[in-house]
Amino acid sequence: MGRFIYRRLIHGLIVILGVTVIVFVVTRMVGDPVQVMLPLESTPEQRAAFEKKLGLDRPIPIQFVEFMGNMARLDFGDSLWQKRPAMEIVFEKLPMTILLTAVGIGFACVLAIPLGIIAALRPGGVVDRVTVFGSLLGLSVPQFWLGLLFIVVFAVQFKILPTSGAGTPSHILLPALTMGLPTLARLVMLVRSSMIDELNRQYVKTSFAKGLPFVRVVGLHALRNAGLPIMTLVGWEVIRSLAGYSVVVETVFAWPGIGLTAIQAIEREDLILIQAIVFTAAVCVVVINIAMDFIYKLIDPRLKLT
Amino acid sequence: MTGQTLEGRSELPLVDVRNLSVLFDAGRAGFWGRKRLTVHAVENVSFNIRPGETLGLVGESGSGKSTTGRAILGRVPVSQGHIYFQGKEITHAGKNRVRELSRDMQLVFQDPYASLNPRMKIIDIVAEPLRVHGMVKNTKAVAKEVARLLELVGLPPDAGARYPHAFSGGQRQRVGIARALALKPRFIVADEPVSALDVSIRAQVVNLMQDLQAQFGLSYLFIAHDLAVVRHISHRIAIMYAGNIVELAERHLIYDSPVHPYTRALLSAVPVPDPPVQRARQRITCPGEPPNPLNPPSGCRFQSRCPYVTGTCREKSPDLTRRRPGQMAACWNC
Amino acid sequence: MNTSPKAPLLEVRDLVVNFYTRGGVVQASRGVSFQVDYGQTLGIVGESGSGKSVAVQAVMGLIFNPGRIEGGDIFFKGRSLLDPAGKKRVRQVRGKEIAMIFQDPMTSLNPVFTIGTQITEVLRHHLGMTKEQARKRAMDLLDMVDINAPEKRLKQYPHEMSGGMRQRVMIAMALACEPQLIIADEPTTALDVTIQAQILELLTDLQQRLNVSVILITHDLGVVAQLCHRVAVMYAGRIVEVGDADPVFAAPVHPYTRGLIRATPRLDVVTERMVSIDGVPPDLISPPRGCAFFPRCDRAGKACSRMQALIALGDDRHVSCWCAAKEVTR
Amino acid sequence: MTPPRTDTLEQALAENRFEWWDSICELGRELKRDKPGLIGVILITSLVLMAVFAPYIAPHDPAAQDLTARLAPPVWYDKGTWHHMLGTDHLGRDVLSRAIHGARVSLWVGAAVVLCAGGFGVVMGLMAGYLGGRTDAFIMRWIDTQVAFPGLLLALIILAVIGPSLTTVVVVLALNGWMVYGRMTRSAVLSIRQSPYVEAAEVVGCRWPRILFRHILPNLTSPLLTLGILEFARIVLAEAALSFLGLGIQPPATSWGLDVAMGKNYMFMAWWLVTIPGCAIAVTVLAINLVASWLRLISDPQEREKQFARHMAKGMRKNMQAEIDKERQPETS
Amino acid sequence: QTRQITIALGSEPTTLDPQIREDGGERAVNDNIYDTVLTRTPEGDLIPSLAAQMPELVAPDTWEVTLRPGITFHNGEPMTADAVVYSIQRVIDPDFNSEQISFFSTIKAARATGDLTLHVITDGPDPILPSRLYWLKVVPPVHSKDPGFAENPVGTGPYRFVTWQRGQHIDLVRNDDYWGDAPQIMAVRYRFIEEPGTRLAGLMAGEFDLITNLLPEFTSHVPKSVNVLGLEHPIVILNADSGITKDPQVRQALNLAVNKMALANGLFEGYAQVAQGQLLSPSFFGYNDQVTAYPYDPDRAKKLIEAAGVKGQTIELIGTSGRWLKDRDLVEAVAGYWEQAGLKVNVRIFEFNEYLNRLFDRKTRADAIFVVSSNELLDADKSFSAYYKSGGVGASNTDATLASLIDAARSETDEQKRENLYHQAVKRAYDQAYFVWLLNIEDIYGLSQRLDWPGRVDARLLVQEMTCQ
Ligand SMILES: Nc1ncnc2c1ncn2[C@@H]1O[C@H](COP(=O)(O)OP(=O)(O)OP(=O)(O)O)[C@@H](O)[C@H]1O
Ligand SMILES: Nc1ncnc2c1ncn2[C@@H]1O[C@H](COP(=O)(O)OP(=O)(O)OP(=O)(O)O)[C@@H](O)[C@H]1O
Ligand SMILES: [Mg+2]
Ligand SMILES: [Mg+2]
Repeated sequence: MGRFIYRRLIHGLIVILGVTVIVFVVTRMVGDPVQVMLPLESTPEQRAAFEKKLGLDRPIPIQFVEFMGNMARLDFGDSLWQKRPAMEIVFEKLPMTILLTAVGIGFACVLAIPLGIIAALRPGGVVDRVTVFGSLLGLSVPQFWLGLLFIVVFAVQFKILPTSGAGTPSHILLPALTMGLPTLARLVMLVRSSMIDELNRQYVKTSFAKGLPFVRVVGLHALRNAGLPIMTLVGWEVIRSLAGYSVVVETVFAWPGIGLTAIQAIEREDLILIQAIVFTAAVCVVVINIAMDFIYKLIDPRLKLT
Repeated sequence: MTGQTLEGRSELPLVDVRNLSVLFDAGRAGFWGRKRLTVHAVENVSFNIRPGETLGLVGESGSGKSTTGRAILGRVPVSQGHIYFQGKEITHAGKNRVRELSRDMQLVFQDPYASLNPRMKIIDIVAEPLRVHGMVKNTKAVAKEVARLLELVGLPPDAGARYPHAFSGGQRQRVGIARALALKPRFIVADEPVSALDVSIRAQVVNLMQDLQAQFGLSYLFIAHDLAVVRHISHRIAIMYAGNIVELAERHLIYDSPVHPYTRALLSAVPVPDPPVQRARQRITCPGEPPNPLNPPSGCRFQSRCPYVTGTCREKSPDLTRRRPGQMAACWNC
Repeated sequence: MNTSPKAPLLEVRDLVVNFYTRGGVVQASRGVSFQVDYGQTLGIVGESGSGKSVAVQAVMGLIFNPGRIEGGDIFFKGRSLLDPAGKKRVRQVRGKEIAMIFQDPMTSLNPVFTIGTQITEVLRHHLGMTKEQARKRAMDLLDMVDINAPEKRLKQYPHEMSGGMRQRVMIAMALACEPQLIIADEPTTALDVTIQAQILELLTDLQQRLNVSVILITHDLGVVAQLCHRVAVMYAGRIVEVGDADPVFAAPVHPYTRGLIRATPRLDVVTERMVSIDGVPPDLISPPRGCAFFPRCDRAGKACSRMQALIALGDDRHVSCWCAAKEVTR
Repeated sequence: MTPPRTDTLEQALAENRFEWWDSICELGRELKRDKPGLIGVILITSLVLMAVFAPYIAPHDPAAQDLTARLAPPVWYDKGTWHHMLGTDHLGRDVLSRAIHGARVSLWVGAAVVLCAGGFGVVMGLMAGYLGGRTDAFIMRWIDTQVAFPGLLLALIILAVIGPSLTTVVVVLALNGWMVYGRMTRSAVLSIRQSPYVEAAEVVGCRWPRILFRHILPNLTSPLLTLGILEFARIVLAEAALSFLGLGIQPPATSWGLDVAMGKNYMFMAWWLVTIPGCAIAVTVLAINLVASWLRLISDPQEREKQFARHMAKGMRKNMQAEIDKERQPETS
Repeated sequence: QTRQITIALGSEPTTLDPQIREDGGERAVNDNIYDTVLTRTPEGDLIPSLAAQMPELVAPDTWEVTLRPGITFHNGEPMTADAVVYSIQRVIDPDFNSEQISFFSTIKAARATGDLTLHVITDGPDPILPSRLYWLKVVPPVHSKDPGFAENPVGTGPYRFVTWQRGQHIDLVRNDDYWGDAPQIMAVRYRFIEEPGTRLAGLMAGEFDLITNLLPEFTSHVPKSVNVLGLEHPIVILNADSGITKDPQVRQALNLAVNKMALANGLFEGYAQVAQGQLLSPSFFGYNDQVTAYPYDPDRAKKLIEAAGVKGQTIELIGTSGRWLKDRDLVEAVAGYWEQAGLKVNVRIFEFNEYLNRLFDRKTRADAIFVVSSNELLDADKSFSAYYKSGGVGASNTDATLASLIDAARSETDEQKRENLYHQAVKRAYDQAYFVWLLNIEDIYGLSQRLDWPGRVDARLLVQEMTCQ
């Protein structure tokens, strides 16, 4: 147990370190942030001064050492674009993405589990085939397109939901729906297939032979066993969206989350903000991964965390 | 050939195993994972097999039978002890040596379904050893040789053109035997070759193996988990318990006058298919279960289940000692 | 067929079960009939795939998707379990009046629930016990199947126990509601010989103490010999011989029964060579017409390839063989 | 059921020489039973053909602008013409031709990424699984670490830095996606390695390349194929998303994602600009997914049985029953 | 109704300090909170705002500004000469590092000479100081020292700041104590939507009342639209020092070859004017109405090309994509026309960063670089010193005459003379055809049905000029 925690933490640190090194290298390879940050007509002297201010004129190794030191203190410096601490921006945007993720994936889970179970009860039946086809369709529709479609239909045509932005609960509906739909599709497929697997297991027969009611056998015995892959996928989905996959949805709906900020930072070559975002994303991924392992342990007593 | 006693033959043993121990690393335990776990799969096992002889190796699941067989074939690292084949030590044979040895030693598997590659035709399965050892020149020779082998194990020649799924368990086991025979080995480890087969066809395989032994003078290490099956094929029988051989004797001695309490328990545990006889039988049940191989008790491994256990048993582990001609047992009290 | 005035505990009549698979329709049960009286132990033996499990699973209402019960009837205490009202009855009966023990104790227990939960849920569901009552009773049950330290065991998960222990737990679970019939589907096949002996001993003991009826399915004639009053031999989805254990073992009539007895190695008799039944069991997708054993039978006559017979030999013994019929009538 | 008996093995072999043809026919028959799978296969085939022969099929040069005929609607509108069947975009380029040429990019990126990532992943997985020990530990740590990377963000940064192009998109997507193959191959190798038939090959004296390529790889093909196809679908979507964000394919090359991105500004007056490439993506991915799920079905015996049972239960049951009844006739007589 | 409107902006301000950044989002908001010393009429003429009258030149390098009395900031601070002086010193302080410094680069110091009068001292004569003062937002001297100033702006303008929900919106309400005419609209909310499509969707859905950068195609789809000639001029810089473009004949041919009218009407649906052979709009200071666009004359272009002996040769045209409205389309269209004139065009579209490297590369100039110049000062000086004057960041010529004209104009305080100099410069560049002048793009705004606004040439979104039903 202790060994497990310790190894996971070490691995997490390696991941974060690896990510930051890559980001450092990559962002230093960016042509020249100075050029983009200053207006077209600015003079070479202005550029030089600006470069000096950012510390970009020093040798790379020194920049790196300083960078790592700052990182340990969660201090990435001021965003070039926003002129305020990059971490401040991240902490401002991250909750929005978490909110979007939570609502989107929560909605997917709430729908997927019953749908998947119902489909699994009669594999090959009408309900099953409709569900499977629906899921495949959900998996096939590009998110950005779906988002645009939703905007056109719900916001422009029917004017029942706002087109974009955040603020009220109604704002989150469309982005969350767009975000959750592929997740829903994947989850339904997974719940279905793992439930089919579990329902074919011997212990299900035992439970029926014990005379337990159907609902208990399916909803408790089988579902609990199917829980592990389901949890894995849910964890993955959360990780994915925190690791940048929310970009598309956030861009389409102008949702002020970390993904949108990331793409804006990339466009503006705000390397400080990029570093902060990627670092935070890596930490989130690591934390969620570790949390998932503990949840597994709760679900499946067979797993020994070593 | 069967039933004939080999006791007293002065021939050099074909396989000689001396004080063999095999330990496996089984991960770590403890909060910080400081404790390394070791499976004591086989400990201090000695026996030999003479040319043309079958040694039956019987024991419960996890007692180390397969590990012993695999150690001889050089497939698991030996922790202690020595293995000799035809008088030469092969304990720590290198990869190439093992490959060379595979011409003389072969393995027949327990599971007739999993031991044949589902994507290969029977002809390719059976011809594989010939090909990898470069013993056939062209496809024609392959077909000829495979046809011969198939006939040997009692399969129709056209079987070679088919895939394993077209065969029943017994037939597959024959294919497995044909593959083992392809290189004309002198020694075959048969790891529970009939355990997965139905009673009604078990005999087919056992009889086939016996016939082949007579025909080619093969030696077998025949592994099984109950005493009823090995009776027919073995000349001598070794009983394993938790990694140790507890009794090793000529066949009739094992059945007629078993010495070790475990052997006796094993014998009485096999029910006789005759209701009046079975009901009347004096049954010795030994309570409890085999010890944890991760952490076997000191002293005799059978102590926790033995009805005759004494203080000595708990302290020292008994050695295999000679009880009467052709019979050895490891027990302090009998 | 049923001649006793009082209805037997369980009666299966001409049960037909088919599995619709890609390769074709597997006729797993092709008219199986047997009955079990109160307090009686019936052994069902036969090769793998002969339809033993299917027959008893039909009794428990456990034939699922590709399979269908397509003929025959099952009566428990004289009442059908297959008629329209039977479905409900099956649900009430199973686990309570009929309990089942499965072959593989490794997979038959739900790996993510404790032993305690799995035993008590039966008690709570069928007998409406409270949590505490159920726990007490579960401890008694574990005690009954010779598991020591039951309190500790209740908190364990299946993977923390050995195979023998798990099978004992399965037995305890089966006994929970004091059923009148226990169906044990190869309860010892997956276990080691010495453990098998322990479990058989336990079953014998419990059967006598509680006077329950037992259906014991096995490959091993020895096990039947030890435990059963009656024995039914199945082959290719049919019962080929049924009768009291002693006479069947002493004088098997059907060639298959005879072959099976001879093929079973015995420790008490020295035989030179092992005996087998030549050939392989038929494919249940297209079983041969008439007697299914006929291709492997050394005494097959013309009649065998045409039709099947079920002949009463007295003493509640039946055999389905033309040759046997000839012998008997002679 | 039983193939014709022949006297010698050689004869039998000769007779079975064309069995691959039989298995293809068998596959075809399976496909006929599975309508969605059939539709998927047909769609994919036509998409591939379309991509290959795009220059011959497309009525116009996809890059040819005509500023005088901008935003023309599809033919079914009043103002639509047959000349531009599906209308034109904001630069007066033919939407249909662009969609046809877009298939090239999408399928090419998908195939290239799957091949690169799959090739690399499988090699790594094979090495990890077969060599074990330190190699295994190293590769697995590597995979674990890379899996925990915020992949898309890194990809975006790299793309923004190197500058997006067809090659960089392929490289970045492949770098981001090889781990799945690695993991799967490794676990499959580990489990197949444990299987008795591999042990049998070892006992018989096979060297490891032979074991790897004759015994392990053939048994990996069907799961790898399924995975590859699923990944293909994912990659097509990913490329579209990257192009949509402006970090994928760059004009004047065309890509469906890019077209959606370009068209989204005109979404309200020329819905076809986003809808047609969007649908093209959806249909392609759907078709791939249908094929993948069909493949998964036929490579999973259990699932296959279930499917069949349903089929039987529908219509053929009656026939079967009749047959069984017929058979039982003599008994009762 | 509540007379409250929502304006969708393309980007969110990064700060609301009006003197640090040079970005459109910030300006759009702060233009309504702050007043500048001078302002412009919607047509672009400079008029006093906080100043009581136009500044007067009291010495060659000193301008005197007189302020309106009685104006206070929203927080009650008085708006006096000290506040203006403070604001000037603040923005030109090198440590403050304002991005707007280029607007004020000539100001050396400022000094209050009375309660409401001050002197602005420039670095040599600066004729365009009034235009510069048009950019000077006056900040409250006390409150602006508050660390929270950037998030809580206080000005003298018609609207006062209410809240800023980062990432979501900024709210302003009407300043009832405003010194000028009371605005009609009570409150404004700014939303930030990067995607033009999404912005448009919001307008169509009725969520927004005003959106910027409406695509020309959509003018007929939105409830209302407003278009004014804007500040942006797409041009192609031709290399006058080397390559085939060294020959003035060729450069002229390249101008003649392009059908600017077609570009304006086709690509921009008429929402652009043909640039009249200069980098200026008619409203800019220095505009020479004697110079008109090179006509579209492909035949003459072809002949000139042939005459110069460069027919069939390759010309490199560099552009970027996605930075300016229809930038790529313009480049490709131009390339098409040039090909018709008998040249091979090697179009190279670079990602913006790389593009900038090429644009600023002083050593090896490409044959032709597409660029869009934007002139917020509405004065020839800015564009000319960057693109016309030899040595300017984007200049591709070494024409000393032209450079001296521009330099002379720079320090000429006499308006008439200065204008004259610019007219000469325009003419010279036109004759030499240093550029291919393409268009002058119009700004298009989408408006909701209830909003009325005539638009402004300087692209400022002044809510006080809007009315709402
Ligand atoms: N590769 C291995 N790594 C770790 N432990 C192993 C390994 N192989 C075998 N063991 C352990 O060694 C012990 C003996 O195993 P072995 O397979 O020899 O038993 P067996 O007598 O053949 O049993 P069975 O009848 O089940 O085949 C078991 O406890 C097993 O868990
Ligand atoms: N779910 C199923 N799908 C398809 N066929 C099945 C299914 N269950 C059983 N069968 C078929 O029914 C036949 C009888 O099976 P059954 O399990 O009753 O045999 P058994 O006598 O219990 O064998 P064993 O001794 O191996 O348990 C077999 O041929 C089997 O293939
Ligand atoms: Mg073994
Ligand atoms: Mg069974």
